[in-house]
Amino acid sequence: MGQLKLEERNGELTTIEELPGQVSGDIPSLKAALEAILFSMGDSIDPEAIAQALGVGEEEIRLVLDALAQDYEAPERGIRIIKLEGRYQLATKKEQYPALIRLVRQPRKISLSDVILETLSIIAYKQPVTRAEIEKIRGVSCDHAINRLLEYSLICEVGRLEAPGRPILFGTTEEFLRHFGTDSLEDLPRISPVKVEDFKAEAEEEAKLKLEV
Amino acid sequence: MGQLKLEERNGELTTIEELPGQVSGDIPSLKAALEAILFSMGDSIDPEAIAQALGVGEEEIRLVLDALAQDYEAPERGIRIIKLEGRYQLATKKEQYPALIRLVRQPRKISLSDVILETLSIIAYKQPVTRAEIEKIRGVSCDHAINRLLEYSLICEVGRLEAPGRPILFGTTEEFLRHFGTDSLEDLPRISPVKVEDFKAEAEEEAKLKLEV
Amino acid sequence: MAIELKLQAFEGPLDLLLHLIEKNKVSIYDIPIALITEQYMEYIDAMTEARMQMDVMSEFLVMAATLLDIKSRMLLPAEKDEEGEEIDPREELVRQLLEYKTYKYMSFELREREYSAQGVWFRRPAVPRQVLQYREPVDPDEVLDRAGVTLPGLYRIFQEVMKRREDLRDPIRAGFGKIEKQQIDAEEAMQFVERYIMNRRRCTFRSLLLLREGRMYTVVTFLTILELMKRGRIYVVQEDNFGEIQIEANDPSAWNDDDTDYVSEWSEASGQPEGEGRPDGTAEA
Repeated sequence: MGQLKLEERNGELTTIEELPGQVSGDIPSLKAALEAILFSMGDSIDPEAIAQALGVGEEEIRLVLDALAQDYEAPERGIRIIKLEGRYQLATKKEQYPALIRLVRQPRKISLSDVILETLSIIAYKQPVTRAEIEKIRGVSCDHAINRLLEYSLICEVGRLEAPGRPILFGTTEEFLRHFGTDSLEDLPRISPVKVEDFKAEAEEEAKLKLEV
Repeated sequence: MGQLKLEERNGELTTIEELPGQVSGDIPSLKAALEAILFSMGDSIDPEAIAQALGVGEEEIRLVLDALAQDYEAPERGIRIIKLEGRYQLATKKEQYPALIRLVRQPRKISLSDVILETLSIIAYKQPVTRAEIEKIRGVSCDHAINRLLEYSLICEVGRLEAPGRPILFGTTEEFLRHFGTDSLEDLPRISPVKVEDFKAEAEEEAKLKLEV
Repeated sequence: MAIELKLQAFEGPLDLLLHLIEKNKVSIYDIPIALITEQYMEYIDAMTEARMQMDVMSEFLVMAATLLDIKSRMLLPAEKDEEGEEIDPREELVRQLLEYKTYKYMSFELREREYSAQGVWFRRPAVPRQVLQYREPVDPDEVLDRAGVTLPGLYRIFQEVMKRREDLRDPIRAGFGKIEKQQIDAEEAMQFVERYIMNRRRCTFRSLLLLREGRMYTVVTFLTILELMKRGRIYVVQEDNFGEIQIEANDPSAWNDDDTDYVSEWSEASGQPEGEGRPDGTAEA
């Protein structure tokens, strides 16, 4: 087992030295290491970073992470592994919400107003997108909505458009995926041609009741 | 399992009303609930609070917590339950420390991107120079580049400008100069105290002009 | 007021329009513009009465103008595109409404997901902040070597940066220099222009502009011409596009002078002392 030497100066770590010690490469040991990593980091982790840290192939790490995810699906487990654009994170199972809320007695998450949600849906589907484009679609200014979304870390600046004024391009964040329980942007409900047809059919239906111009 | 009713007002959740519903009292379900609770709360929890929240006897909660603690002792688990004066908390196993530290102290990919090189060249040839000046020359923000250069010990703070906000003056480090050898040092402006004085005078001159307008 | 209470509920002009279209049960593809515009204007009136904030109002007013524009174009013979197809003036609005409606629909989908995702909880990192923020010290030599940085190379980069900065300067605006305050006596300039025209009976607009330099003088000359036209003292004609503008003084008998003197109106507005002497001694009867 490895031992660690931590040196601190002025409240800042100056060195973290690892004395000889190896992370064993067998599956149970890897599972244990991965569980400890996911648990303590809290945030989502890139399997590549884990692979490098542990000196194990990335493919193997992914396999073991998937096996671990399988284990968590057992009914006596209250947590599970979620994937966010290829990164992994531990989270509680949805079924445990009643137990959690009984203990805490208050909702934890922000709920978004309609205005903010409309702005967010435009950003989610049209990203990367500028403020001007969003305002053109909504027909109203959206400074407030964008500021709130930035504040909630649901969107971020993803670049600048090569155009006069170099306007900011906005895109969604990983927090966005977590907030909406989505694995990846691909997984978002599509604006399907069928749906647009529905709109049309609806419109045609309405057209029958057409009023005079 | 309990069901929840969420009420919304002005787009914000206001109340959560619990509709009749029980957290099932069988052992696997309780284990799952306890795992989710311990995981998400982070801190140590009083079993009495859990017992009340779930509507289960405290004794039973303690028994299931102990059973859960037993499960965690399996070698493929990386976390464990620790007891603190009768309260319970989840923590990583001590054996997993090397894996965690390896992840944290992982050497990062060090590279000097074009942006960083540009920033470095400006600092090298215009030192001592403020962040604002660099940004004025490059036309874009350079926080990231400056932070990297500081981290790589290629630049350092060489003083403060006697101007509103007392902005930091950056210059290249001794290491940077040494790297290029003493012969070629002439090619670079030196961080001489005279230079700093000149710069200050210039800035003060500017500040005066602004005040007069 | 029922309308007032509802106003707050609309996110913007498109939202209000969609509401009206749905309320009237009409097709988004065949909007009865006259009807919808009329109802839309009722909301605008209600907003005005409710003293809505100007920035909110302005967004709704832009759409009102668009609706009125479409409405008027619907009354005219249909325009045709290159292929001879008739252009529906409502086309652009329909496209905009459909796009907005699509995203509004998607926002409902997101709302559902938001609710279902609220059941999943995460935890804060348990690793001490110091450990998480710890960075291995980096050897600067190694960094510079790996990047292959040489001193001449760095100097070249510096020169490129400085050159790019030069390129970024707007060569036109950078050359403008300072904006000088132009001293011009508007009253004197107007009298000068009027006298010039009356003396010659006939001249071109261009010849007037050539008399004196400066943007302000051009503006004053133009305003004087407009004023003199309004009073019927001159007659202006331009034979073809971009052609010479011919100015001709009318017979004094045709002057429809009113009793206010525009020169003194101007000088009062600009706080200048009252001018002495009429331009041509023909002012008030």
